[in-house]
Parts: sequence; structure tokens; C-alpha cells
Amino acid sequence: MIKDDKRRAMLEKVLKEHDYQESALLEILHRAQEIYGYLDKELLMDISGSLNLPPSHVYGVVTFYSFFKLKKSGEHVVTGCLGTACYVNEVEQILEAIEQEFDLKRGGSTADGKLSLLLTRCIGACAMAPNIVVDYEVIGKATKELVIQKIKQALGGVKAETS
Amino acid sequence: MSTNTVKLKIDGVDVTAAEGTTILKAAKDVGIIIPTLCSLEGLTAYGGCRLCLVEVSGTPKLFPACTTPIGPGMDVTTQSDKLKEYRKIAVQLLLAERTHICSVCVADDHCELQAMANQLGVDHVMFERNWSREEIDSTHDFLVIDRNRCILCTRCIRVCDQIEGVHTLDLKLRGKDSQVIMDLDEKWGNSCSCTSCRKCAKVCPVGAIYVEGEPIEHTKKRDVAEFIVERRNRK
Amino acid sequence: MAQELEFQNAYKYRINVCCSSGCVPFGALKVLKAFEDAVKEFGVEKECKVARTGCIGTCSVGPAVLVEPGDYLYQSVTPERVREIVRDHIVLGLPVKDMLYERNAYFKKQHRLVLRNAGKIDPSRIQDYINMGGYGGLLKCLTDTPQAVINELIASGLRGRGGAGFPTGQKWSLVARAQNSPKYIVANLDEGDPGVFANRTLAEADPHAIIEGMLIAAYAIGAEKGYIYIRSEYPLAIQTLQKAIAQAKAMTLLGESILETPFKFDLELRFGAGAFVAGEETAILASVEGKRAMPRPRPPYPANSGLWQKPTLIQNVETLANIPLIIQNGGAWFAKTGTPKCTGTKCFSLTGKVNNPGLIEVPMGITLREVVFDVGGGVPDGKKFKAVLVGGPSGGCLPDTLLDIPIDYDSLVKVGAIMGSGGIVVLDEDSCMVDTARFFTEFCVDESCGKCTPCRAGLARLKDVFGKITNGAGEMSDITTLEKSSSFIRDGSLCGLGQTAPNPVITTLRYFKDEYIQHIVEKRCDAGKCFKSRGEEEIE
Amino acid sequence: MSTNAKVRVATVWLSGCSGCHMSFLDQDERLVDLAKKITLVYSPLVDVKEFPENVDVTLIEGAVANEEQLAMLKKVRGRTKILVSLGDCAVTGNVTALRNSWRHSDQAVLERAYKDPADLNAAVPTAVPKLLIKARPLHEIVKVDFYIPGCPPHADLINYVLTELLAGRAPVMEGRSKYG
Repeated sequence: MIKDDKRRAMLEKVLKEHDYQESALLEILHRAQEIYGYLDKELLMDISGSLNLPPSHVYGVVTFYSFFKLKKSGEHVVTGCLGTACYVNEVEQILEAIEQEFDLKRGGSTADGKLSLLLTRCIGACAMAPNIVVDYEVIGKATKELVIQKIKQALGGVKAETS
Repeated sequence: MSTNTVKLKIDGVDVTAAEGTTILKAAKDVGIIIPTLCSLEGLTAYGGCRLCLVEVSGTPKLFPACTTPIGPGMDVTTQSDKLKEYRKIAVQLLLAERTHICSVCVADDHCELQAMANQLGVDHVMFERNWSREEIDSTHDFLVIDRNRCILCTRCIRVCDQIEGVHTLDLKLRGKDSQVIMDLDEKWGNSCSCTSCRKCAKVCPVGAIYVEGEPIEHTKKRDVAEFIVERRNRK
Repeated sequence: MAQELEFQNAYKYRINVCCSSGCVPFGALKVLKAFEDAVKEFGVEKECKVARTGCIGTCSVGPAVLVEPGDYLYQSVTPERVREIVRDHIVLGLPVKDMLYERNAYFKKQHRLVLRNAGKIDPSRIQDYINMGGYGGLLKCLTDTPQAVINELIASGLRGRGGAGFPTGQKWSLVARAQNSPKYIVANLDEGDPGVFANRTLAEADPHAIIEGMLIAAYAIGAEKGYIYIRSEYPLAIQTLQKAIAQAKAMTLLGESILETPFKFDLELRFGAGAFVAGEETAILASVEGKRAMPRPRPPYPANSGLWQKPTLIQNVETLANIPLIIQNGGAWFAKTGTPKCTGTKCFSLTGKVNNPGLIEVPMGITLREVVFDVGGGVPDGKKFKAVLVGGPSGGCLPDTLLDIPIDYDSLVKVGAIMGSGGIVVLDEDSCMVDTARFFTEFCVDESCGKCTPCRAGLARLKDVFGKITNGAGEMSDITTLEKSSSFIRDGSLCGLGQTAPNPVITTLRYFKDEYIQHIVEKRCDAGKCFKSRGEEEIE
Repeated sequence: MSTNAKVRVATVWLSGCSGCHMSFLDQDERLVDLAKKITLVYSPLVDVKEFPENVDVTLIEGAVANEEQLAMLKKVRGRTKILVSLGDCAVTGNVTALRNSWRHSDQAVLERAYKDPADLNAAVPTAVPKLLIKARPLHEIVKVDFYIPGCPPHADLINYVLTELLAGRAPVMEGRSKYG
């Protein structure tokens, strides 16, 4: 995917902005993920070469932080919040229901790659717990029924509204 | 090195050492050996294994001897019931964390973890063991890594970076999932930066990294880092 | 500036629409648009200002709208009902009663210093901040010596709000005295605790308070460069801060020769990437340097050897937001709030089984009971209160009998809890304390950096033991294993994460041991949380 | 312990290679002294079918790998005052537990042993006791009083522990025992 010149040019701009400084690794990884969607090994090798950092160091940093993705995720992404407030308000039951309904496991995607179920430690909307994010829409005070309906809508091609 | 010296007490013994010396080193100089696993002379201190925790009077906190510099008037205790208990728990945790089976291990009798368990009287492990099952990587011509025996002391990573200077090795992931990797988590045989210098195998305290077909007592030359640093300083 | 003030005062009404992360997902931006339209429709745009503000605090009933004067707070505002509010309240002067938030209970015991401007100013306008007296602290301190600024801080008794409660003035003195240069400031906005959102709210509602605090700190300790380390999961806070930094630069409040004095200070944002441990003092430094956020042993302390081995001041943003007030009003004034050993206020994210969840700010020394039952309005649905978790995932679970302790660093530590980053989660009778301890242990297992044995290997074994107990295979000896390993993890871990991680285990064992015994001996969980299979892996 | 009556000692062999028992016998001439003080009431070395009641000291070699051994261990614990884990298999699981790293190893090892090598009528015999999901060290199942690690433990160490126990003292393992 590196070969894609347009995106590589964008990455080069980012690298230049940061003056190819080692200490900007996190910022550059953030931007690279924005540009490419995820960070594959070819891209990491490229970044490691550009910043003159050992590949194992770059890989170590990428895998240390849970925000960085090494693989492409599903077309639609449901994110369950595992924050304390959501946990106390039974988010677990909703996650189980999603897993059953769409036959996938948390952290994974459906067989057709249409839907991924990810977890996050807190989206910060604790007062509205439990929260589930369907694509870009935060569903507060979520219930099983509501969430499943929203996911079905998203999968059915009706794009979830971005707020 | 500062010429200022510091006076302190370690296990009741009066000690004088240069300012900036660690408790570990100051104790060793007067013949008091504090148990360690991740520390190795010639490499930077890591402070990870927590075997070398000591007590300093006046505070309930425990201090890692390998990274804590001595202070004037310090009164250090390196052996107490509490420390003994904690060291035994630390060794048990390491034994339970991955698959450590001495009788089938290449490093049997040349293993620092095994020796530590014996020395501290860890005659059983109170935790249920986590039977890890990491694939053994023997793709390199002669170096082998069995991550099931790794205790994450990072000596190999430090020697690779600080002494050999290539930084082939590092850690991936975090917490209990941490693993020693080569380059972008490649198989060792495919690593483009590894110089096959074997220092990682030499300093590995356990049987996680070894040289295939070589008698273990030949491989485990753990003073290699100290030796090289000394030789370099001589120039 | 005077002109701007006049311009603002020309309005008879001001409608503040909360557009923070708590309210936006529930339609706050549409409500804002509806207000702008309605004000035009009724032709009152000259006398009524519609402002986009930060968090008002009542996050459970968003979108929230505050109408000034009179501080009328509307809850759960929908675009459909906006016309009604403008027509009745603004045009006719009659507040729409059925939509008003019953505010007495929630706000009465709160004391807003840090959140002084939250919900009242438009965070995207530096003028709004200045109108409230903002940057006055900086102006004042620039006419003083750095030492005088530090003295004022020492007099205020302010302690770090990041969790440990180290006296701020003392910390500044240490960095100021350090010989090496350049010196750095790192503002910690890596609020990784699940269930905590106070710092994010502050950044979204009043970004300049953080920047001004950093500027004053920079002046006092002699730093020229600062970083705000912020979670990348906080896009709105990032945007708000970026805008605020640009505005401050434009007004020569940042950069070379600030306000035409020789003082210079540059500020950059650094983004976290999903690692709770990065909030730890030495881990945050590693992360700002672009490395794995692994803590390192202290000494050396960051005050002497921090970022790139240079003297570095690390301060939580809530601490920083207090600074301008202290400089403007004096340390002695600040010390009047709170308790003698613990001055000022503290922001808490109050969540869980409580009637009024939200972001609150209360004076130090207030009791937990007041927070849970007066501010929080108690437990909903007539359920019984069971415990309150204070201090985030590595806080302590405290029972009803301890609710009368005052909230301050030392009292909390005494009972096994911590101030932490200010998370208070209320648990009712439907919560199982064993399962709660398991949940937090699992969180810490996931977030442990893996460097030291007790935290990495110890927490993982605790998790195993919890798996055993909650699957019905528990034995009484497991309690001993939990106790022994918890104390080793607490005393033997390298950093604050490991040292506090066993708190939920230790406190639930201390205050709710019966529940453990019930799970082990009777294989019974009254809350119905345990003994459900959790997938094949853990049954094994 | 009474002075006239001999101490009732038993040894049990669970999932292990019998190496620990060999090491026990390696006490050589010290066994003669030992025999003056103890009666071996149950052991693979003596011909007693049923584990007796009121045993003072039982040394168990081997891990607990199947249901028969599980039942045996519980019975032994119920009838013994002092239970000693003898050797690494009893103390850690050791080689017996190597299979624990694999899922469904209880089935897989049986198939490897009985099905894979068979040319005809490949089947796991029904007489084989059901394997536990994991092979376990003794103390994960019952309370164990003392441990003698080693693969096998040295005869001197076994002798030391027995001597101490017979003298009514708790053996000190610090610096004495040796895994592997």
C-alpha cells in the first residue's frame, strides 16, 4: 500500500513537518494511521527507515498502545465501552447480545468482514452509561434492542448519521 | 565519577562508597550479595524483577537496590522476613507465569531463576501455573528462542542495543502479553539487523535464548557485557 | 478589549448551549443551531446571545442549556422545544418550568473554582476567557519575581490533583532550583481511567485556564517549552486546545517575548494512544519522547532529570487550572477553601448507580456521604446503597460505614482508597463485590506495562484466582493467595499503577469478606453476576 | 511421635517415572537405620493392595493426571497426618504437565498413545482412567505439608527430610532443595 504515491506524499509531508525526529514517532504513527487506515509492516518499515529508528523499536511502540491497528477493521465498527460506569450499568449484557446476534467475537469481525466489534476502555460519556458506538454515533443509555436495531440499520446500507 | 563519598550502613555494616553508587554495588563491595535477576553489570539498570528490593529505615517503602543510589546516613536492610517472603513470591510468580520445567530445560543447572528458587527455598508455587504455549523460533542458523522460558528481564534487549549496538531485539505488546521480538516481529532467521553475535544467549539468565548444539556452560558467559565495557574503557 | 466587553454586556440574555463530549452525541449541535434560528425568527438576536460552551456538569440529562441571567438550567433539550424556550423565556420572560433541571440538590454543595468558567464561556473565544478575568494571573505574575510566585503557591497549600497529592509549590521549587537547562513542563491530560472525564471536560470548557496555568508555571520555574499530553480519544478537547493555543499565540500570550516582556514559552500538544499507564509520571515522559510508555524507577526524579534528561515539571491539568486563581487572589485566599492540610476543591466524575451522575467540583473535606447522597441524589430506583469506589480502577471500594470520612488525600489512603484522578462510582445492591474486584483487576492486567514482576505476573495470577472463585472452583486458601500477592504487588511494584492496582482487591477483602466466603463455600452470588460460564478458556 | 511404636510411613506412585522411588532407595545403607524407626505400610515397593488408615507420613511421587489418581490422592490425604510431595512431578507437574500447554490434551495424548500407532482397530481402550483436563501438582488439589523438589530429588535430601520429620522438626528447604 506504500506504493500509493498520493498517500506516501502525505506521509512524507508529515515526516518533514516533524523534521524526521525520533521523538515524533507517536505523532507520525497517529497521522500515518489517519492516512492509511491502519499500520502494516511495510509502512512501519518505511517509517522506521525515515526516522532512522530500529524496526523492533517502532514495532514495540505500535503494539504497546492499543489505539494503533495493524490490521484493517470491518466496514462497520461497533465499539463497546468497557469503562467503569458502563460496566456497572451492564454493558456486558449488550455485548453478549451483539456477539450472538451477529455471530462474531469481541475484538474480531464477522466472516464477511462487514462488521467489527471492538472494545474501548472509556469514551468519557460515563453519565450516559452504558454507551455503545455504532460507526460514529454514540448510543447512550443503550439497550440491547436499540443497539441491535442501529447495527442492522448500518449494515442495511442506511449510513449512520455522523454527529 | 564524583570523588565525594557517602557513609551509610548496610545490614549493620558501615560502608563508605562514592556518591551515586547504587545500593546493590555498595553492598557487593562489602561482600553483601543482594539477589537479582534483571540486573547485569555492564548494562543499564532496569529495575524490573524486584528481587533486589531492600528496606531503608525511616520509610515503609521498599527500594530496588539496583537503581537506588546510596544516601548519607542511610540504614539499609537487605534481609528481613518481609523481604524474604516477597522475594519468594516474586520467584513463584515468574515460575508460574510461563512454562518453566527444569528437568527438560536446556539451562538446567545453569539457570539463574532455578538457582534463585533453590537458594530462597521456594519449594513449591502457590499459584496455578499459566501453561504458556509460544512457538519456539529456531529459524536462525544456531540461535534459538523459546519464549515459554522468558522472564522478560530484557537483558538480551539491553545487550543487543547497548553493547552490540544493533537493537535487533525489543519488546512487543505490553503487560503479560509482552514478548521479545526481532525487528518487526520477524522470525529470527529472517532478521535483517541481527549480527548473530550470541551476546543475547550469553546473558540470558534462563534457557529462553540458547545456542543450538553448544554445551550450555559454554554459552552462558554472563559477564560478557561487563568484560566488553571494561575493555572499551581501557582505550 | 473594553469594546469587546461592552459588546458582550449589550446582551440582555445569554443562552449557553453545552457542546461538550457528553452532550454532542445526544444532539447538542442541533440544539445550538435551533437556538440560533429561533433567536433570529423572534428577532431577538440583538438582545440575546447564543453561545457554544463547555460542560455545565449535568451530563446525564444532556443536552443541557444554561440561560443567563438567573442561571436557568434546561435539561434534555430537543431542537423541537427550542422555539418554546426562546418564545417564553427570552421574549416573554417566563422560564419553561417543565424543562428546568431541579438544581438545588446538585449544585448546592458544589464549589466551582477549577470549573469557574465551564458552561459560562465560549471556549473557542479567548475574549470570553479574558472577560472573566482570564490571563490576569499571568499579567500579575509577570510583574513579580519567580520566587514570589512560588511563595504564593506554597502559601496556597495546593497539592497535585493527578492523584498522589504532592505539594505543588514544593515541586516547583525543586524544578526551579535544578541547574540543568532547558526546562520543560508537561501537562497531563491523559485521563485513562475508565469512568473519569473531569480533565477532558475542563479542556473542552476552559482551555485557556490550562494554558495560563502552564504559563505561570513556566515563568516560575524558568521553562521555555511545554507539552500538553492528551488522549487521542478526546477529539473535541484536542480541537478546543488547538484553537486556544493558536489564539494565545496570536495575542502574544505564547511564543517569543510574551506580552512584550523577555519571557518566552512555546506550547505543543502530544497525543496519547490508549495506554492507561502513560498517565504515570515517568511513563508520560517516555511517551512524549515517542517511546513505549514504560515507567522507570525514581530517583532520578523528573524535577532533575525528566524529558531528555532535563528538569521537567509534570502537572495534571486540574492543578494547572487552579494556578491563575491563586496568583490573582493570593495563596491565603485559596487556602480558605477546603481543609488546612488539603486546600481548594476537587473535581470528580460521579457515575454508577446514582441519581445525578455528572461532573462535580466540591471543596476538599466534604464527606463521601454528602457527595453520594446530597450532590449525587442517592441511589435510584429505591435500591440500597452498597459501596462507593473512590479513585478509579485502582481505587478502594468503601462501604456505608466509611461514608462519613472527609475527602482528602490522607483520609482516603487511610481507608484503602485513593484520590486518583477523581472517579467516584456508586454501586448498589445489584453489584457483586467479588465481581467488581475481578473487573478492576482485569483492567489493570490489560493496562500493566509489563516491566515489573509484581504488576505484570502478579495481577495476572490475581485474575486467575478471581476466575476460579467466580466460576465456582474457589477454595478458602485462595483468599490467602489473594491477600499475600496483593500486598506484594502494592509494596513491590515499580510505579503507581502497580502499587495501587490491588486496592479494589484489598478493600473488598477488608470490607466485604463475607461475599468472598459466600462465593467460595456456598458457591452463591446474591447479585447474580458470577458462576456464569465466561467462555471455554476460563473454565479449563 | 511415640517412642516404642514405629512410625507408619507410606509411599505412593502417581503420574511419574518412578525415578523418585529409585532415589528413595538410593538412601542405601541409611535405609537400614530408617527401617528401625519406620514401618512401610503401603508402597509400590511392598505388597499391600489397599491404602491403610492412620498413616503418619506419606511421600507421593508424581502428578495427578487422571480420575483414578485424583480419587487416590484424596483418600491418601484423608488417611495421612503428614503429606509430602516427592519430586518435581508432585511439586510442579513437571514432565507430566507438559501437555497442559495444549488445549484438549487429555484427549490428544490418549489418541497419540493408542490410536496413532495402531494399524488396525485404532481405539482408546475403555479401561484407561479418564484423564483430567490438566495434570496437576498435588497441592492444587489437597493440602500438602512438605515439598521435596527435584527430578529426581537427591537421596540425601529425601533422607534429610525424613530424618527431620522423624525427629519432630520441620525441614528447612532454603538452599537445600533443587528443582530439575
